[in-house]
Amino acid sequence: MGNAIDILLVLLVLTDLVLLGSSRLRNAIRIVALQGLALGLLPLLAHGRGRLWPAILLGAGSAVLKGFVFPALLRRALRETRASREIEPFVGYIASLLLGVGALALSFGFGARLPLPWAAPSPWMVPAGLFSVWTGLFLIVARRKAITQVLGYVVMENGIFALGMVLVEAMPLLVELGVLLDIFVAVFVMGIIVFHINREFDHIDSDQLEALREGAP
Amino acid sequence: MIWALVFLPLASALASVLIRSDRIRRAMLVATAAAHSALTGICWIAPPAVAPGAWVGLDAAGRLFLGISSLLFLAVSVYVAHSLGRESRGRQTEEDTGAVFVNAPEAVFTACLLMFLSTMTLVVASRHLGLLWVAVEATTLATAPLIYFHRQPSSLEATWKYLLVCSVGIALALLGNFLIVVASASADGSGGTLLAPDLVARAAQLRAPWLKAAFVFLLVGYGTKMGLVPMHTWLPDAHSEAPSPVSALLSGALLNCAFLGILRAHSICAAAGLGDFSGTLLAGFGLLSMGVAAAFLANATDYKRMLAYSSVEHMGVLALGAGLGGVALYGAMLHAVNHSAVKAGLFLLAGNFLAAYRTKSIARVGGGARRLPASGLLWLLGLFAITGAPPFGTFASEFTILKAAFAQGRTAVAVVALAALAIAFAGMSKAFLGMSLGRAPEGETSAPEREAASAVWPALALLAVSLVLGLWIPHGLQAVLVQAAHLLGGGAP
Amino acid sequence: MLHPVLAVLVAPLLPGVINRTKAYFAGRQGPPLLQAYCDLAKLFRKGATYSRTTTWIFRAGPIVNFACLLAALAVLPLGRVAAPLPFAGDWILLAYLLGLGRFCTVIAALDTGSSFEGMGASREVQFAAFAEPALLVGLAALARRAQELSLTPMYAGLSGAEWAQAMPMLAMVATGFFVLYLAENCRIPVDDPNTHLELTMIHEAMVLDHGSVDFGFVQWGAALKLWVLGALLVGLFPSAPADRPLANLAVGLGWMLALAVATGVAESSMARIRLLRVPQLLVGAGVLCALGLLLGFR
Amino acid sequence: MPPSASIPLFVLLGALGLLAASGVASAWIGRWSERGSVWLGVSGSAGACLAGLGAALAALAFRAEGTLSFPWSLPYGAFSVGIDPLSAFFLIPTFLLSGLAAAYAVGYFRPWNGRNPGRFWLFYNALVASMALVALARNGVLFLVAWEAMSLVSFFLVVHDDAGAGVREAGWIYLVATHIGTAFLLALFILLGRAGGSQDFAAYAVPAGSAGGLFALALVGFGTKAGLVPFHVWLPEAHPAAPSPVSAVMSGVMIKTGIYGIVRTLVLLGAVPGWCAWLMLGMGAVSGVFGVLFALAQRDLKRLLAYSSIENVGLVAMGIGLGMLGVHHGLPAVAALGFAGGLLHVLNHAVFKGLLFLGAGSVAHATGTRNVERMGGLLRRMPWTGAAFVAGSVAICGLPPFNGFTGEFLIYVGSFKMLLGAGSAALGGLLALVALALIGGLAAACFTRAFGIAFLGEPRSSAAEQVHEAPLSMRGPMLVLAALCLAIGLGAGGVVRLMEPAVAMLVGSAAVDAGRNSAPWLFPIACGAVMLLLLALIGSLALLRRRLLAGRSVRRAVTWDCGYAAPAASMQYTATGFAQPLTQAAAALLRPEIESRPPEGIFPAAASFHAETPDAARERLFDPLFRGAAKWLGRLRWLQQGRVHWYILYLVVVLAVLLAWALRS
Repeated sequence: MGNAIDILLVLLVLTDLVLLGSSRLRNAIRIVALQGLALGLLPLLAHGRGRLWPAILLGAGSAVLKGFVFPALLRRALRETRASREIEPFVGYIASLLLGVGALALSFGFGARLPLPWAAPSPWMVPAGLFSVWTGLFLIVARRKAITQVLGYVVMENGIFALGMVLVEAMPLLVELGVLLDIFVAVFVMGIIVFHINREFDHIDSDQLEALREGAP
Repeated sequence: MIWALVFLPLASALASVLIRSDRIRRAMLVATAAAHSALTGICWIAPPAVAPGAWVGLDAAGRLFLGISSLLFLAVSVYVAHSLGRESRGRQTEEDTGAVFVNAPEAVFTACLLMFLSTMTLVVASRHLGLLWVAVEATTLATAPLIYFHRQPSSLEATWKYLLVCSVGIALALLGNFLIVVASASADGSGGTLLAPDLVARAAQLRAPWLKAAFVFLLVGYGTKMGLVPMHTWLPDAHSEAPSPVSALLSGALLNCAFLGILRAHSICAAAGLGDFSGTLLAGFGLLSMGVAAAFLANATDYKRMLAYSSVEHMGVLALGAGLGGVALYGAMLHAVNHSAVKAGLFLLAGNFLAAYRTKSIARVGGGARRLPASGLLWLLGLFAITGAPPFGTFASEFTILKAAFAQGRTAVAVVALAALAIAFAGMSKAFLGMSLGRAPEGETSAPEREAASAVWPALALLAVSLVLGLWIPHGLQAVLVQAAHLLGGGAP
Repeated sequence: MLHPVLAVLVAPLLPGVINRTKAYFAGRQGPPLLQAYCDLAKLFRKGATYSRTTTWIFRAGPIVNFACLLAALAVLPLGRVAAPLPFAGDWILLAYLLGLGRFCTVIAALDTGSSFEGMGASREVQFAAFAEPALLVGLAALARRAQELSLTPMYAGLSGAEWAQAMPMLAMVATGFFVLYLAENCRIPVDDPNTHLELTMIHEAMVLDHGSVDFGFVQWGAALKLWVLGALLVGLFPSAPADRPLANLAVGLGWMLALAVATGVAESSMARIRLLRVPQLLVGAGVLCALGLLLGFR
Repeated sequence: MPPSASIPLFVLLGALGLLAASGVASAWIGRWSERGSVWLGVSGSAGACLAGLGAALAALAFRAEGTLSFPWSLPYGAFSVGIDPLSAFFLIPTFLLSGLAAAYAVGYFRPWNGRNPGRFWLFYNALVASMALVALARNGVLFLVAWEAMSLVSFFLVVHDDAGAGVREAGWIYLVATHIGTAFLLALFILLGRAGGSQDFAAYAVPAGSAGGLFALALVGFGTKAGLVPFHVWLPEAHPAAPSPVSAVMSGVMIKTGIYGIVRTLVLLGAVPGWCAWLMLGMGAVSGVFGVLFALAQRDLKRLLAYSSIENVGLVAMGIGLGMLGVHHGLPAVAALGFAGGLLHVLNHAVFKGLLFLGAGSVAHATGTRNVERMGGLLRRMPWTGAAFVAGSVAICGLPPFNGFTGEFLIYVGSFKMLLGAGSAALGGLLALVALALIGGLAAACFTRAFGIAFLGEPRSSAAEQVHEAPLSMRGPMLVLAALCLAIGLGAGGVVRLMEPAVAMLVGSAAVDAGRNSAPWLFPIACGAVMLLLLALIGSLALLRRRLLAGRSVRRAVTWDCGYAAPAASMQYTATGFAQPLTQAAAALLRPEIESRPPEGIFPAAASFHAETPDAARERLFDPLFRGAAKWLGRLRWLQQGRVHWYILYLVVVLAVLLAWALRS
């Protein structure tokens, strides 16, 4: 089933690229949801050997969270805002895409530099994961809205999740679930804060949050 | 035993949401803290046995940091029980920004406080790096609402930055954990582990490049939480916006927890013969943090931010000590104790100043020693305690670290560190003297105020701890310090 | 023991000699040689008037100053005439005794609260600050030359032969000492003892308020100071063989009177320099002495 | 350890305990009973000082040497205390002056109107105890703890009256200076202990060739405390700000702990290179001249005294430098003379500077000002204080027959013996000689001015008219000190004999004997005899004068002011005017800031003249330095510019850089 995994990973990479290029928040949320659903399948495909149930549990959990719960949360926060639905980037979409391609190349390079000591389910695994982490970070840094930064965090998390799939069996289920729970709570709290921000500031441009800084001495 | 330590606060956290009466809830908070300290004390006297494969267990380092956190929490809870009473119920105005706000419900506040304690306990007790990660992230989530207790824009901003920066950082740490698994797995990809003791035991077989990468991720990740420059950016905002007792806990306990995470990784590297690599990184970040923090301390304008930067500086001292290794590691352990006590005490005093003067601006506070006789005097003593002047404990620990630096022939390192400490002293002393000496600025009264015992005694006790440690280190503590230092690959004088 | 007594008795003669010389050059007859003695005798018989401002400091000033000069005689040789109490480093004590005398004169002047005496005091301490190093460096030069730490052997070593060997050095020191002699005793070109113009007044200004017995001690002290500093200077000049004390005493006395005449000549042939230039003069003296010392190195 | 050493040591430790206990008790009682608190504090510190003084004298007389060591749980720490002639000698002025100042403080602070006296006594007794502990410590950590404790408690005493902003500034400068100094000492002790491993003095070893560097560290660290130029900046700020008894102790004793440190370092280091000696001598000469010149320009009486402390520390340093030169060039007599002179001057300065600060305190207490221009005519209103002050002034000018002369005499003789020698060393002698002479003359100018303007003439302000003589508790200590000035001056021979073992520790007993035999380096009996003669002459002349005036008319009148009918107080010479010729001559160094409105027109309106002389080192070295540093460091503040995007970017960049660095190969 290697090629199935490959397909998923390609999907992951493609969604990342689309995210880099997309200008509408709603699309972005939809794409992240899709990504989450796709990754939900990964545990099943990645590791059949013996530990099926945990894999299923994990995949299902993450799929539900990232595919349905998070998007719902973010949409709610978005519905509250009277601000524009634009993503409002610091770095333009074209530039973002180009940078994205460069980053993809780099992540392949990195994968080559640190070859997995054993045969990974797919050669794409490490590069795709890294690329998605990079994408997440990029979205956080280069996009203006707080809500986009939450999206970026989720994407980054997806990347790490994908990398984690290389070694499901080494990570005890309990820990994985703990991780999942943490991420859930994190995104949940972030959602709440975005909600509050938007109520306090009547906009969710987190670049307006600059009251706390070191002025001139 | 350990689970009791974890779940006791959790249970009372749930209870505090249900309890209606504030008085009872506050009493329960203090009681829980006391019980937690008592259990901790038992763990110190009779360390619970640890099964080889267990995920949780208290080694010397764990006991040390557990002791610090528990003691701090006890002091803070007493203070909180008082300061919550001091908080006004309805809408209030922040004098500096002029923002109008209300407080978060006290029940939520107390619950988060207790959850914070429980998660901290889990951090120091976990031997499994994955569990450690979960716990650390959990502390972030538990503390975020605490920072947003005063529901005003600036606090919200601080909370958002704290949450985002720390979550991203800690996510990187998770990646680091995965890399460790890869480093430890056998050729067919099986048998990877995250149990710190096993990793140390099998250090020889670990794959060096993966381990290096892992350490980098863990350092950046937990370093964000610990407040190493340049990942410290969330720290001054959070500390200045959070209620003072929360700042005390953040500086005194939370940063240490993150430091413990880094130390675990460092000890694995050291065991794997990468001690130079990780040590150099740690020492470098330590010096950088000390230097940059000193630069910010040199012209501080807001006294809570000043204390926050001072925390950054002292985290730098800890990292430097850990990085130098050997005896310096012992010094770092001792310094962790001293810094936590003093810094927490100072934040509590800052709370008293804030309550009296209703401003965080250094320039607008004066004559503290007249208006708040106890707090003002303690504030001055705290200055000397935090800047490493004998006879306070910080002197002993900093002396140990510097001596180690000189002894290893790293004179340049020692000189830079000394310079940073001197700059920091010059800056902080100017602020502290201006605040506590002289007369209040016009518009403020200098008339002495009656200070509540519960507002002063916790700080007094914490400063007293640091003073005692400067004159005499109890045998039990000494033993734990030495064990911890050896455990983490260091030595003791 | 003879020399101190002689000094105390003969000292008042010196101003007389100086004045006579000046009178001679001015073509006047001038006061009698022993005028100073008559003044003293008169002053010691007068009643006193004191300012209400003054305290015991004012009264103590003149006698302490006088006592200091007397005590200085205990360590002061005259040429090869030994001092009664010589010891290693005695000239430090000599210099500081003069300093104590000056100190008391100055505060006695300030005690009156008069602006004129304040002015004199200010100038006195200023010039002293410049004069002291010059004096000590000069003595150091002699000490190094003679390899001695006490005045008596220091001067005893100086003879005609010595001059033959170390002419330049001794000449420089002698010149320096002569300047100091004039300055310390407030003679022209530093100060004019005959006028009370505030432009000139230094020593005379400080004692404006003193009268009767006190002024007697002041005058006598001034004469004695002439003697003490003169002795430091004339000790440099050749004198009789060491084993003939009386002859040495006579020679010393002769040099001393000659010095007085020379002073008179200098006073009548020179004009007083501007006060602002005085420090330069004193520094010049110091430099001469230092050069003398450095000549000793090589 | 022989009982001759253990008994004094235990007595001293007991004294320390008594000081601590009485201080705490006084602070505790003070919350209820002012009288009880004062009584506890003063009796505790006076008693301890008495006991300590006795023990120190005994230890010095019997050449007691020995060390006690108790384990201490601090890393590298051990509670090792020891006594030897050097420590004993430095303990003598410490206890002597501290005890008298404590007695003085009782009257000085009355009335306390409401403040808790215990706070003062706690810190004061702690200061005395820590100073003594500094002299006793035989372990690096213990020394540093005592040292810094001394600085901290003295800081609390400096800001005891913190109402004025000036006091806060002074306190801050003092804190920073002393802290930076301590940083150097930290390095010094760590490096000394590096070879040996332990921080006990006994285990210290000097790595080959590093003696010079270590001495330089000590010179900066201890020189800051001692007030050697240019590390003196804190001194003229802190000493005037402190209450007068504290100023007396700080100026008289505390800055001497810096000298003790330097001397102790010499003992620990053994031989030091020649340039160290030259450096010491040079710094001493510079400090001496610098100090006295600035003292001459001050109008604030206590600030003046503070600068004169810098001058006197310079004299001490010159003595020590001379001694070091002597050791280096193998001139035992010079070495012995230099060190003996320096140490003797330490004792002397403690006595007369303490006296002068106490006197200044009484004056400030009575007139309510420290500005000499507003004093005048005090001698008639405060005869005892005035008499004590004039004694102190004569002593500090180094004039016989008071004690100031004795120390300078030894240094003079030392420099002359060196001058008699050949080669470059002789130049050192010349330098010392010229500096000493210059300082002597300027000091005379400075203190005739201080005493004359403040105590003589007519009152220059209404405040100076209705002043009262200080109470007995303040007069007593001053008179005792004045008597000591005279006693030490006349009995210097005995004092030097007593000091010999301390000197021997620095130059070796052989050198001491050599010195004593070669020249009468031991203070000459004849010198004392001449001084006695002087006193006798003064006495008899006074009698003669009285006899002559007996039966004659003695009238009182106004000062004859060259014919002014009604001389007014404002016509008197001012302090500024008195010093003007000299300050003018040194204007290049002093840089006085003058603002004057000269009288104009035929009927001039009110004219004014105002001159300030700020400290040169502070104005031209440290202030620019600190300002520049603050500005430069402020540049880093953009790091914290408030955008969370940047903050995350920092993370990413750091991560990338570190990964690249980690995986390079």
